[in-house]
Amino acid sequence: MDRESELFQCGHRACGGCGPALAAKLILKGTGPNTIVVASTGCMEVFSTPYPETAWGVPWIHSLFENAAAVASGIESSLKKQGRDEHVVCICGDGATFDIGVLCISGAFERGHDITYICYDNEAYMNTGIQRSGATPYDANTTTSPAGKCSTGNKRPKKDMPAILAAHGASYVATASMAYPNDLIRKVQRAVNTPGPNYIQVHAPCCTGWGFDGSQTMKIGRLAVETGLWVNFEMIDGEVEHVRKVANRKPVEEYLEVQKRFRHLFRPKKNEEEIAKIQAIADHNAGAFAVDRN
Amino acid sequence: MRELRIHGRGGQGSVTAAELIAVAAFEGGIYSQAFPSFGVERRGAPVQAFVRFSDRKIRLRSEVYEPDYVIVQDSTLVGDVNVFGGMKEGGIALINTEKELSVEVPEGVKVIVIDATAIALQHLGVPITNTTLIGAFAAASGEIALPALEKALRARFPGKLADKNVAAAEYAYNLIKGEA
Amino acid sequence: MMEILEGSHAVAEAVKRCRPEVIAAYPITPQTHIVEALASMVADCELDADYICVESEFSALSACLGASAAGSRVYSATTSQGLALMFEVCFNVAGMRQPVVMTIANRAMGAPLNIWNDQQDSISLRDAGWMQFYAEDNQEANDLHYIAYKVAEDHDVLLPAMVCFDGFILTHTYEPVDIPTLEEVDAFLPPYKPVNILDAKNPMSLGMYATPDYYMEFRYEVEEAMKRARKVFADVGAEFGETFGRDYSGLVEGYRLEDAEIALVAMGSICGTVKDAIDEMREEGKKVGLLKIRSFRPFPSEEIKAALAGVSKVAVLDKNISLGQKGAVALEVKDALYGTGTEVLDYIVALGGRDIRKRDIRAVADLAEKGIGDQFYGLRTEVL
Amino acid sequence: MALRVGCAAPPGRAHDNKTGSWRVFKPVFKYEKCVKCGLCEVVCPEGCVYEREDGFYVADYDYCKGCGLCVEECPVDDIEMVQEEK
Repeated sequence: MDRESELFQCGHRACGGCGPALAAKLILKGTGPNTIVVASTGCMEVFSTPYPETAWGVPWIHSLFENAAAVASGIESSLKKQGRDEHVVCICGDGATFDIGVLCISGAFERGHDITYICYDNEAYMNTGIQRSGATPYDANTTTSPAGKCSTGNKRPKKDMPAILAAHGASYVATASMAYPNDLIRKVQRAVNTPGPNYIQVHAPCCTGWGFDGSQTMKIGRLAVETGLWVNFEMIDGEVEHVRKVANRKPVEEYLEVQKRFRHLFRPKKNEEEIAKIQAIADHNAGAFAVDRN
Repeated sequence: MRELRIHGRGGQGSVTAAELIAVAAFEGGIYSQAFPSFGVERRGAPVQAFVRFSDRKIRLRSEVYEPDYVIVQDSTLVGDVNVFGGMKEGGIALINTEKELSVEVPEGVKVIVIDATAIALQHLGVPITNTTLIGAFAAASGEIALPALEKALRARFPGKLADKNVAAAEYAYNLIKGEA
Repeated sequence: MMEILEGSHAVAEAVKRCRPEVIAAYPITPQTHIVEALASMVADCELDADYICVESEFSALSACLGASAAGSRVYSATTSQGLALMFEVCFNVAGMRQPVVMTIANRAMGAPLNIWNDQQDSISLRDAGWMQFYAEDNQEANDLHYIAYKVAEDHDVLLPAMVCFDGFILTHTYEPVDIPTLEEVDAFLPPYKPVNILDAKNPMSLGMYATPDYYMEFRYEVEEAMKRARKVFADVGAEFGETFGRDYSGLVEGYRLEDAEIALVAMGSICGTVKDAIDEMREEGKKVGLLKIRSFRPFPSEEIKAALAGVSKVAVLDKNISLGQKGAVALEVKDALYGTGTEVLDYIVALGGRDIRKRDIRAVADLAEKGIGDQFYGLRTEVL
Repeated sequence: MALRVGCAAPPGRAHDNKTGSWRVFKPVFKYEKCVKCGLCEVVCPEGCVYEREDGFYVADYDYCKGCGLCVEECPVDDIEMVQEEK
């Protein structure tokens, strides 16, 4: 095997069974080698680029936590002036995307740079030890939204970043999951070949942060979709299209009970009330995106 | 080195006047420097701008405290602001007013009054007096020549607007020359 | 050709002649006239650059970093709070060895909010790994841009540079400036030849993280590049002098220092007023001179020591203060003169746009003569 | 080796880091029921499962961290986790 030609190479320091590592590998299958990757500070940046052991077979740049979209703006501008045609693709975590980097993302999307911004969404700050982000789901236990005697974990639902970026006029916005590899690869291909700023949010379960065995990463990712807590869809010019349909949507319990971050909803005794609230989120998603296959 | 202080109100073009005077002086072959009293003043507030003239490179960067010349764009400032403050003996104060000045003028300062508003209205159709006053200043001070001033005005304003401003400046220039 | 124009526009003309491919900037007083002028030049096809209207200074410098990493010569300008917002990126640009050139229209830092001039903004970023050059007048502000690009892009240096000139006092002042032609600048400043760029044909990872096994060595290399920059600046400044007749080979410059007993030390536009004050004092028989610091980073300690070898008292005019200590320039001059026995007195002056006149300079020289220093000069004690 | 200016590096050196040493269990590819679907390659977060010349797949044990994703996802149960013997 000619591993030198691989775009995301062995030897990186992700946990065994890492969802984001798998997502990175699949994303690069979609972008191909004619790509410049812009990374934010985060777990993926740290596990893939300790000097001099980079895992990236494509040109890759990291500057700061919150400025990937601005750095990408400059790169795209420079390539344009030089007459070069590489795809400029940001690959950033949810903390960088939902929280600290929103200013730069909003600016880059408003200016209409020809970039693809991909968020690998593992629903918390994993690099610093599992703190809550704007992408953390309702009731998830993190180190800064801990479940306790008077808390059931994170108090707010996930921020709707796809809608925010669609509202910027992005012509292609999609959600995907590393548990559906071909769908993810296809969406990345479509995004990099769609002019202007485009956004993909990739569900990337984190076995360490969410508390499950690394062999279950794909299953957890599928369960999120099968329960309706994560919806795979595309938005073309702001209109939702191509929703991944689910036949016989599973109760959210099946997704929650296999992750330590939701264990407080089941022990010492089952919290029916809170589980019902999460079921309501899934039901709302199913209604809003017409997820159910009849 | 000679120094000029311009008193005006925000929106009256005092800074532009200073710049035009400096450009015209430079056109005439001497060193000049123009700068505003840097502020956050809005339209109507009293403002100042400064010009220096010298035969050698100007290094001094402080504001002008002891001017050889003063231009007052709006006579309502006289009284509100000490427009004659620090003026040198033999200095010239050029004041835009339609009526007689009723303030005390420091000894040794020559005051020239001109109804620049009327001249501006006549030539430009608007009461923007800065280019008229520059014409008058050119005549009163001898720091800038009329052709250099015309060149500066034409570099600043487009076509017809330049013509009007040149006409206003020339009229004022000749008016002061005739009176002198 | 000698022409008279606003300082900001003189700088914009210089930047145009340096042919940046990408400009990213955000408006802030008193810098704005520079980037407005550049935007007009791009709009009129006088300058073939991509002008990115970013949403913040933070993004301005981030975009410059990206464009520089992709192989373009880049430009930005800012001041004060805008520079502070860039703080994090400044360290990043330097550590990634991108030769970004940025104009700083020096302005005070809030609070209290103040749009006027002092040099607290750039001084506060002295540790970031950027070279910092300070201009006395708009001629120097113009010339330092050509020199800054050439020094920054030298492969012995590869560090970003700030060209600092005093907000309002220079940015908004019309005065004559001799601006070289585009052809002359082309001959002096060759196109940017980057190393380690983002290129799909030759992939490279930039901005990796360094563990404790490597981090110190990378910092050491930045420091070594700074040291080499001293000579590169002197060489480039001398070459500029041979080409254009204005010599910038000195990281410092003396004025009537030869037999001076008291030396004033200053940076930026205040130097002009100091020179006029010195001429007056000289006529009265006072042996006073000026040492102007042109390059604050790299700091020319050896040159300062040599230039001030004969004086008995040094009075530093600091348009900044390292709160809890003294003025930054005085501290560093003291370090340069350590062991020589020369007395260094510090005067915090002209903060937040407080005007400084010849008589103030003379008063400072008098205080220095009496050995009274290390104080704010010109405080309005009646409001305290 | 001299440091690269600005902490930059070309690809390839990640291979210096043999992550196979992290492993406690290892996947053994049995080739009894294998249909050569390649899913084991697709789902490997390490990118260390590859196709042999005969079309069957195998893990590069220099890098395989033993996460077991390939075992879980194999549609024909033809990969087995066994305790590592070191």
